[in-house]
Amino acid sequence: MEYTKEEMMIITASKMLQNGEVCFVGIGLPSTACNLARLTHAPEIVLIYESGTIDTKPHILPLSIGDDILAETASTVVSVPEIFNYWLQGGKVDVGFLGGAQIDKFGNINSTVIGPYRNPKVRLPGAGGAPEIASNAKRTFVIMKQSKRSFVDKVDFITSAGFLGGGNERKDLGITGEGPTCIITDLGILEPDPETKEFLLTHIHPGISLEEVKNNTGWELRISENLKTTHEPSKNYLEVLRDLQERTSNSHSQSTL
Amino acid sequence: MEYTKEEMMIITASKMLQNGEVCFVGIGLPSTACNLARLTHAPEIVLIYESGTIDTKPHILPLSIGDDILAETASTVVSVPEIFNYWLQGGKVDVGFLGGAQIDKFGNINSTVIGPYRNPKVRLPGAGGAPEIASNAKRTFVIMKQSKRSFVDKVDFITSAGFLGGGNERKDLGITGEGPTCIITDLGILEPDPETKEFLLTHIHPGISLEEVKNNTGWELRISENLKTTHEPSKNYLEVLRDLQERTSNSHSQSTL
Amino acid sequence: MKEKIVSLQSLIQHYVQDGDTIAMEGFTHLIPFSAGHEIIRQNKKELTLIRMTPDLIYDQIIGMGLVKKLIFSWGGNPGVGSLYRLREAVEKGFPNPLQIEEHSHAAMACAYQAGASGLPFGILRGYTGTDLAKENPDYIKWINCPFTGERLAAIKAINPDVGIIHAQQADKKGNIKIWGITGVQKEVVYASKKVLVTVEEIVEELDDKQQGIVIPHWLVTGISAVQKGAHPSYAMGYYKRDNGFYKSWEDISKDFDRFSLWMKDNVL
Amino acid sequence: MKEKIVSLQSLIQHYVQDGDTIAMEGFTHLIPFSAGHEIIRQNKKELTLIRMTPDLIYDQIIGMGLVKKLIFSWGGNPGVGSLYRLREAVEKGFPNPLQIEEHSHAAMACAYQAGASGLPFGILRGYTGTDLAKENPDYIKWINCPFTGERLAAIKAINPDVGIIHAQQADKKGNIKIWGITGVQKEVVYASKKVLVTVEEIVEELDDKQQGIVIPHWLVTGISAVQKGAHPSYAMGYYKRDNGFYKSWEDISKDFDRFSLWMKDNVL
Repeated sequence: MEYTKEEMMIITASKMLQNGEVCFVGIGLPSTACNLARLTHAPEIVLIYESGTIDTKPHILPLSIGDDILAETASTVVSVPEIFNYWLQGGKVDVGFLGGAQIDKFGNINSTVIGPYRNPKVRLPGAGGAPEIASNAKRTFVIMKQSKRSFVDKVDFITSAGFLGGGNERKDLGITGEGPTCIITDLGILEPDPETKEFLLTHIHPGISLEEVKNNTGWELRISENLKTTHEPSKNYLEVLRDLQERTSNSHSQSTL
Repeated sequence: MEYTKEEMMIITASKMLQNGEVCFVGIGLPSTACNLARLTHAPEIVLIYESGTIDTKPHILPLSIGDDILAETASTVVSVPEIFNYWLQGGKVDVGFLGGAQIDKFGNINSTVIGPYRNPKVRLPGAGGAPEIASNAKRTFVIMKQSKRSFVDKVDFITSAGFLGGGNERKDLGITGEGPTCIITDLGILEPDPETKEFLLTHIHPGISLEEVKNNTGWELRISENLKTTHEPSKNYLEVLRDLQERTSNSHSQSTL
Repeated sequence: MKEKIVSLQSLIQHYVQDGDTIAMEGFTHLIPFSAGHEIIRQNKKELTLIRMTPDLIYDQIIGMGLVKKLIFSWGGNPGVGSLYRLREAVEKGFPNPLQIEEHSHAAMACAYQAGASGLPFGILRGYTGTDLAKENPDYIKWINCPFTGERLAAIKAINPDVGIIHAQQADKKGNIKIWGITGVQKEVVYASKKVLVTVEEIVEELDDKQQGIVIPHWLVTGISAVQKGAHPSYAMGYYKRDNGFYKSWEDISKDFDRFSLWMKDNVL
Repeated sequence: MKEKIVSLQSLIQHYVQDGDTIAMEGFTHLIPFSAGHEIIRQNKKELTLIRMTPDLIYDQIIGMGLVKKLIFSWGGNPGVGSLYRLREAVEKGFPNPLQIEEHSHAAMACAYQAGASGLPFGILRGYTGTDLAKENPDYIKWINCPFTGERLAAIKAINPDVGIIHAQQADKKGNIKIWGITGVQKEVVYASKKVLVTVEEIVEELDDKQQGIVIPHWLVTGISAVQKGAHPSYAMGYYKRDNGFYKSWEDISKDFDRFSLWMKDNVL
């Protein structure tokens, strides 16, 4: 079956999630990947959104982090302080799933500004839940489309800490979560070198050339000696994903005004 | 109508409360006085118990701070951290109403031990909500039976701060609440001297002699130059109080075992 | 005012002043749009606005030039993209320069909680290694745990002059009931000096079958009944989120002239 | 164990060890008496017990000589008087010496909250001028607000090995529903390494009409259905507090021999 690069990215990301894991979900691509996992191989995955909706099972994707569909299908809804204090900071989250505008070779994420903070060229939405997801979830996955503009040597602004300057810096500063264990892109998967914590290409998606990956990375990307090719998405995953997106798109295009 | 000293104490205490005030209520005598106020001149008084029951209107007195009757008749029930953080520490309580085992001439209360803390002669129940009621309610009333043993020059242990060593010590330490504004006893009312903060006798109950008050006070009690005699309790207050206590006693004597 | 339940016009006129620090909360759900529109109509100026997610309502108030400072933790159109009026104010100082005070969600929730708890600050395990902490030492500092020595972030408390929320119901006495996603509304109510509430309806008795929170009447300064007062956000049990409108805001807000026209036609 | 819902005997046998630090919470309401009795029957020893209000259940466990340390904030028989077994342990070291770690309610709630929040301490405006603070510097210290300089109390977090609560309902998956006074149960669940729950009944679907809290199943280590598992405390919606029994405890507990006999007849 034919598929797009975005579909490949979302499906690959969804497969990283295990059944039963407690997952703190960002809106957009992370939410799509997490719900796809729930609708395929991980029916018992627990999805938590920062609006306080716990173990939610939406049949369409939420547009915002607090859509009615999330509250209606949740096991329980708690306050925002509670979700951040008792769940995230309290160590109850296995996987944090993040996106971002920029990421650097040590997995630091920028979702705040392009250009200087006090005089920004582009003002992005900002931190939201990301900094503490990135530091307090047991581990984090990042899903982002790869490009020279977004995969940079050094982010303009560290909104969410990855491995900071690399090596043991993150751990030495006392950050509890393990940090970003992989970056899933439309071209492949990047994982940190165990020593330097610099992200290397460890998987490449079928039909993508190394050249293309390198041309879409803003730093001198190193390739794992053990580079693998990602599995193609199955018909089942593609169909479930497309159904989900179609249902979602139909629902979101209606204004109730 | 005839009345006991305890009835005089409770009725006098109840009259200190104003309609509409938000009152954080201790169990025992404070609870009796507060509910009597609610059933007489202060129908809109808001009673809060540390179990998290807000604006509760029990028709019998609770035996414990968290009896079912409190939850059933509350406007809303919140968690214990919330009652202490958002209500008491958050400055939402007008009056804290306390009892205790010992009180001294500066209104410091002991409900912890008689004798040394590490080697107590009598181990009392301890602090409960009292220390923060005493420090964070806008003002506090104390209700206690007067005796040489309980009204002492210096408490064995400061469980709840009154005016500490007197003068401005309480204020200088940054305690926010005004402190104990009166002690209502079975013999009269004591109020602090505006400067020294030593408690003086300002009201004496009808039929009580100054001699009796002094003999039941463990420090050299000073008498206000402006000493007044408290009003006798009216028939209505006595009847409402006795009805309340009778309903309560009938209810508490039944075991459901 | 003696009456607690008043018209929206009267509510904003009596309790909101030029120069106030105002938190209008509602985490995606129950955003007090109608109250915000009334603030625009009454041309309340020089405001400091506080909201975790400024959303369209703050984009509108900012675009109308009424805001001097914004305290927030995520300033986008959720799932859609930018808030262009907010962006132009920050990037170009148009129509006014906008000061910002910026948090993460966890830190801002912590700041509200501290405010509600009568504490001058809250503690957070977070922010370590981030530039938000480096850039904003006025409200993000570091303390050491006196037991373990661990370094933790200290976040300055938030205590607004006026807290404004939208709820499903009020009873005639002024008790408020909110259900569904309740966000930080409880904290805003406890942290604010004045509390204004718009509600979908005034009822004889609050719905006690819905899992939610009750705000006792004596914490509430004033109430106004405003049907659909949260639209295009939503009120669970009353109407759904208007995701179509959220998407259409992208085009409306991008261009200032189109934005101004839309405001004139729909709000003023 | 694979099964989450097990017998009470099995629940305590598998998840409670000699020497454990155990918090059995329930603020007057829903006190886990049956679980406590099973701990006594299984003769679990050298325990550190944590509870804001030790109540009759801890008086019993202490009287049976199973406790080496008690962490608490109010140790009486509410509205009645003393806990004589607790008093004898503290005053006379009988049947064992008992170490105590003592808080105010506000401070202990703060310590649980810190534990639930993954923080090493919590902050409190309180304790100023009191002897509790002076006597207990191991878990009450002072810090200065980095913004205002104000001196505040810092309370060491509580994170029990085992948290035990009683609730009205569990569903078959293990989700828990509690309503009425919920005290610090939520905090204990989040702060504890293992979470044991006894419930009045296992239901097909949790009652969603009662205002209360839901504890998701994956936070719960093990569950046991025990009817009247909170008696003489109460379970709202199931049975009332047995105030008569609380009063009669005064005479039972005063004398060690009478206490021992009562335990033999009613618990062992």
